[in-house]
Amino acid sequence: MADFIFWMIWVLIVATAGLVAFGNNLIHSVFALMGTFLGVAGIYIFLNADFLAVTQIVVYVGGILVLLVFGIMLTNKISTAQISQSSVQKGLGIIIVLAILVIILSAVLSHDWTGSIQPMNFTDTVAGIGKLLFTDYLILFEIASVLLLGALVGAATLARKEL
Amino acid sequence: MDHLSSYLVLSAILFSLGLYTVVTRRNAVAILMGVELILNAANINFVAFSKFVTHNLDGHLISVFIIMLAAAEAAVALAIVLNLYNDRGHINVDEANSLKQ
Amino acid sequence: MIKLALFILFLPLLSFVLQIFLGRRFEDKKGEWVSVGIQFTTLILSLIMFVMMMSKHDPGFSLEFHQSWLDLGLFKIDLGLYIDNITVIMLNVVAIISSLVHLYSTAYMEGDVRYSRYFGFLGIFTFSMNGIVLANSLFMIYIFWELVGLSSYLLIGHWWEKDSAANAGKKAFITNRVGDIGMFTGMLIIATVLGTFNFQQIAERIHEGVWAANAGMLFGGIEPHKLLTIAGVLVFMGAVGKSAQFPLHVWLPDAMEGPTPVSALIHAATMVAAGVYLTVRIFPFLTADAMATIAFIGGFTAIYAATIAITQNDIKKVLAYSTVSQLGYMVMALGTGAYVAGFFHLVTHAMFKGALFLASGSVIHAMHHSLHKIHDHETDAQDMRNMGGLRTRMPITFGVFMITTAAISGIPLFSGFLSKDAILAGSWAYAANVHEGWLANLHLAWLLPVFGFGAAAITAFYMFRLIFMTFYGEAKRPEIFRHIKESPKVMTVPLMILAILSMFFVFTLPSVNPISSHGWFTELIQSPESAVTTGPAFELEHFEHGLHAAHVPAMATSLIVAALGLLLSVLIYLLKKISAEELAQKLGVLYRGSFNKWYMDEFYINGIIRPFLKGCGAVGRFDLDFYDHYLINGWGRNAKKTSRGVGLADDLIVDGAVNFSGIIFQWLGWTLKFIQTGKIQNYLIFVLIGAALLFVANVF
Amino acid sequence: MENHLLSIVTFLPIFGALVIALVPKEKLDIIRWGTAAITGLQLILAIWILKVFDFSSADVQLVEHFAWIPDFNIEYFLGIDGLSAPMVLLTALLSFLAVFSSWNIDKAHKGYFALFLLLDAGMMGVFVSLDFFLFYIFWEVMLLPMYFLIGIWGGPQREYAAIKFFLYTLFGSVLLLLGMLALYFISEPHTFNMLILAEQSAEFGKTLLLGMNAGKVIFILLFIGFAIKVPIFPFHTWLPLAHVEAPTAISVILAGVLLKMGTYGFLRISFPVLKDATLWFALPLAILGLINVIYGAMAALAQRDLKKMVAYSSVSHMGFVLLGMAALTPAGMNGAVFQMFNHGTISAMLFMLVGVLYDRAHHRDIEGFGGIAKVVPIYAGVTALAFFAGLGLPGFSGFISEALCFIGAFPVFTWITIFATVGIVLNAGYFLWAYQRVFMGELNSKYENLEEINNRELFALIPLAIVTFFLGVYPTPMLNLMSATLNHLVEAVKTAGMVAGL
Repeated sequence: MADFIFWMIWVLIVATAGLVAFGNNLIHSVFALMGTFLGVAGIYIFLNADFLAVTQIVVYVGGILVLLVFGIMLTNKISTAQISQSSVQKGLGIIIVLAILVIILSAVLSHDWTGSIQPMNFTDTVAGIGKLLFTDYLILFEIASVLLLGALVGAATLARKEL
Repeated sequence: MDHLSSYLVLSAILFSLGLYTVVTRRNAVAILMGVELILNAANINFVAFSKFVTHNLDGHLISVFIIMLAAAEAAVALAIVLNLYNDRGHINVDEANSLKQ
Repeated sequence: MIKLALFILFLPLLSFVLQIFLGRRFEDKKGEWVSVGIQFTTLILSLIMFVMMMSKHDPGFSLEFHQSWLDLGLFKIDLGLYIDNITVIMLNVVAIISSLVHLYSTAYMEGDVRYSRYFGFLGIFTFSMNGIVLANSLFMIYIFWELVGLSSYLLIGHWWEKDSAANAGKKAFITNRVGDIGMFTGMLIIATVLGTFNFQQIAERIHEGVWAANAGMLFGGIEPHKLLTIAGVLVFMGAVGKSAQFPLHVWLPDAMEGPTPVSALIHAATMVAAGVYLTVRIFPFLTADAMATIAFIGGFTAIYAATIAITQNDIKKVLAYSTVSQLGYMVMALGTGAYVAGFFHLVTHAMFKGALFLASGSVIHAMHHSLHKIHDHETDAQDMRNMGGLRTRMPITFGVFMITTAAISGIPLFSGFLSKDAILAGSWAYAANVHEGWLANLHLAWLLPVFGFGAAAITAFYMFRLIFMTFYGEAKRPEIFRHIKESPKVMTVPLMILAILSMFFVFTLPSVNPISSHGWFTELIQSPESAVTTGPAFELEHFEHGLHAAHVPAMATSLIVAALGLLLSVLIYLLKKISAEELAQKLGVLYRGSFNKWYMDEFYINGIIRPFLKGCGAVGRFDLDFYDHYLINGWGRNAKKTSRGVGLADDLIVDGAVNFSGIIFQWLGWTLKFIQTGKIQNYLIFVLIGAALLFVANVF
Repeated sequence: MENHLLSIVTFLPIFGALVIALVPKEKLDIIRWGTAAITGLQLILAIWILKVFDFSSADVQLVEHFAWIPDFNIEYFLGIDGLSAPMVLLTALLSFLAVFSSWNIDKAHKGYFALFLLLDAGMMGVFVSLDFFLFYIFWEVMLLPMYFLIGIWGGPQREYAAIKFFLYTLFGSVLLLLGMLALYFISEPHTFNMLILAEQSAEFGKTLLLGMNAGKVIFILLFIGFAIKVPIFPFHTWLPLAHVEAPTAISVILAGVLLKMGTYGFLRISFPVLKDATLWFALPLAILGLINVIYGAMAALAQRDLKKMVAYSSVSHMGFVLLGMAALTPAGMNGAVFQMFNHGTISAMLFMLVGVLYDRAHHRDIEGFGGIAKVVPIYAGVTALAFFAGLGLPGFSGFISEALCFIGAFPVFTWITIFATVGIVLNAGYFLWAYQRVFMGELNSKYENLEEINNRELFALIPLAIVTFFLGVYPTPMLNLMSATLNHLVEAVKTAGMVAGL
């Protein structure tokens, strides 16, 4: 059962991501992206990353996706129900991306991962993450907070009408 | 689901699709979506390696930071997009070629 | 006694400090009387010392006081005071003349532009002169030696607005420094060989044979006796400079540019006698050869300066050359071994020459006032050709002049007779009895009495010439004469005191025999024993023996020559039996030579100073215009030329290569510019292509 | 605090330069008084250093010793002994007083005072460092500010003078660097520590370098490097020009401190480290000293520019230093270092005085004045004092040091010393002649309204006059300060000579 769900999610992610990449309608793409995000959250659960799964949903789906929707809404006329999107250099792009995909996959598959590696089942990651966050990663954490503040101020500044 | 490679393959595909989106889309918001895909692919890798290889929570933490980074990036990028739109009336990246001088 | 001496030494310095820093503020409030008061205090202290000395009445009395001054561990210099009878007498001489000059100056210098400064300088002079007198070592003497040089410079140049005064000060200082080089070198020799500067220790160590043992370390193993001669003569060089001996005498006549009281104090009575005093101090370790040299220089100076004095018309110049001549006497006396006579003459000369200068100052002062009244600023107040017949208008000055002229001319009843006679007897005895020293070896010793008696005759002649031209005859410029009047009391009282001190009995008490110098002075001052053990020393016994024999003939001769000089002077200048002009014409070359000081100044200026300055100019130009310009900057220019060559090569070859590669890249750029679209996605594609290619390249 | 006195005294001016650089350029008073305060503080510290300094010891004191670049055995090694202590005091004193001579700098004040402080730090560093590498760094640190100070704030020919100074000294520095590296590579283990190098002194005499005796080769290299700074004939021609073109305060520093670095270098490095070569080179050094004395004095007599005359007088006076130290006797050595100090104070006074006159008359031609003592009596008096101090009158410190140099040199170099005494007369000659032409005679009507010296200028001069006079009357404090070290140095060099059989 778990396997089945896993593979279902797997397929969901690939499919929705494909829609994001190849779809003609921007609105559809955004909703497909929501699917991808949720799928990834599911994958996280399979990886025992409960905290991350929740964060994924809250931040990506609740935050970033909303932002993207706003971006689309603010830059296109609402009346145009179908916001089409065209692409450029499709041919060259697909060749290069496929090439890179092949390279990565060959790297991944050429290595025998099963042999020595045993999965580790985390039970509760929240406490661990919290502890690490305030010990080993404290400086990173602080820097991140400054970065966020900077981004906040920067975004606000940039978004004003007159620069 | 107990194989690392299944996650890695998923991540690779997700990454490629994101890359393709970034390279080919004309709409800036769409490109942004591609970037998100790439970031998600990376996250999956981190968490997977955390579970299968390193056996500790470092990968999770990096993922947390990446998510945070993505949020910040999205906010700033959208601000830029809005500006671009205000300036030009569209957000088509292939027409923004002021780099060519 | 040491404490007294310290007070005597430092009180005048206090006067200097007060006058320099506060003097200006008190110039109108009788500030100068502070200095005068200080000076009289030192006089009183000096007199107390004198009384103490007289009450002890011990010829061998001496007292020394040390103070470590400079200590480098392995090398030290002590400063200190040395007091014996000579010191006490010198202190009194300095104090008497200095205090009288201070008093005299209050009137003479009244209304001067730098009145307070003047008294300050007198203070520092007295301080440094006392320092010389009290010094216990060559090094300390040298220090104060330079300081009197400084004060002399300052006072000669007191009226520096006049170029001649400024020149004279500079000349005095530099000429003295030339002598000081010799003195300093002599000191270095002594200090190197004996390791001390202290007079007593020098004599002791030479006596103990340290000199003979150590002298070989210098000049590649020089003979010790020869080195001692050299050292003695070199130290004496300092005296040559300061006491204006030939050939460094040229500064003294010029120094008359200073105010007349200064001439009296410094350039007649005290400072110029410092050279003689130095010779007195180094007397015990002079070798026979060194003494012969000293005697010869002194004798020659005595007659040489006397011949110049004959023809001078400036009243102070006459006195200046007379001073040089008398100093020559003293030096000759010391050289011939007449130690007591030399020092005796120093003291008597200080009194009568001080009086002479002050009296001439009185005359000049009167002349100035008179010229001022008739608004004549052209006439030279010091030129005797403008005077004449002054005796009726200035009786006190005239009286003093007569007494002191008699003293300097060697006329009995006056102090000069006694001391001069002793010197002449000494030179006679030297010539007759001494067989060591190069003068005796070359059979030239008789030159000394000849110089001495010749100078005595000439001295009598020119001194009376001065008197007759100034005080007798009719007034040559009646309009000036009309306003001449006697100087005020503050000027005449010092004159009278000094005139009294020029009487014979002052120095012979309790004996009052006018033709014998026997008295307190000769009892207290006695010739020291020679410390020289390295070779022939001065033969004191022979000399003392001969002195008795020479006494009477020398006295007779000296009286005769003085009378001759006086007579000639009377004939020419008083009775006008012989015309001075005709005589001058007849003597022609001799007259012109004497009048122009035997061209010594011209010789120095044209023969030494000008060529040397030219040499300096050449050095200066060589340094900047040749050496620096061609050699040093030549490096720079050559470097520039080389770099220009290198630059050319660079343009053609290196730059050519660079340009070629530039062309290639231009072409490439032109070709590749098409891929620069400005679209970020295109660039991204290129990046990805690159990344993919790198992968591929890495795998294969 | 006491352990780091030397670092503080060295780096205080650098800190000051940074502060000055941050002050807005309109705040002229803050810049000036700030510089004065910093240099004043430095002077107080220098005096404090003397207070904690043990006079009786010949060892280096107040040592600060850390590894700095351990891979090359380079150390941060500071310390002072009886040789450097007087120089530290001199540097602090002159830097402080020179600030007051800089008051009428008329452009770019901020840059001037910042560079001035940097220069100060460089000088101080040279005198306190005991690691040759560190010494070299400070030596070079000094060079650059000097170049700009002359080149920007100098007289009409300033650029030429500055570039000449720079190239000359840089040439010297290169040789110095070579010598330093040679010492480094010969020493075992490789070190720049001067004390260790001195202990290995005998090795340098035995080793061969380029087929010659290493000690002698290195001595010559260092000699030229230092000789340029002194300056020793024939490396002296930068000096008159640089002095004449530099602004007053810089001339003061140049003559007062920079010239001392050459002779200091000899005594700090060449003498103790290359003892055999020192004995070998003593005679040439004395001869060069004699040439300096006579040549400098003759050139000074020929000058019409007052400042040039004073500059050449420095050449002459430094000759006495060379003579004294070449003799390697206690009296000569102490005299030489004492003369270094005294020349510092006296020439500083002379340059300040020339500067005062130049500020008012805008020229320095000796013939162009005349009789000005009448309108500026105080100035004339102070100048007379300085001139007499310069010509070595007893009662001023210069006399004692010159006399000591002569006394020390006489037993060793008799004839050279005798010829050098002629310098005494020549010194008197040019000073008095110049004084007469400027101050005496009829008043030149052009200068009837010449302004008297002001209080600020007097403030800079009077301390120097007092020091000169005090040490002239009572030299013991200064001589005590240095005699232990210098006697030890003389002893060490002599002993080495005896061991080597020289």
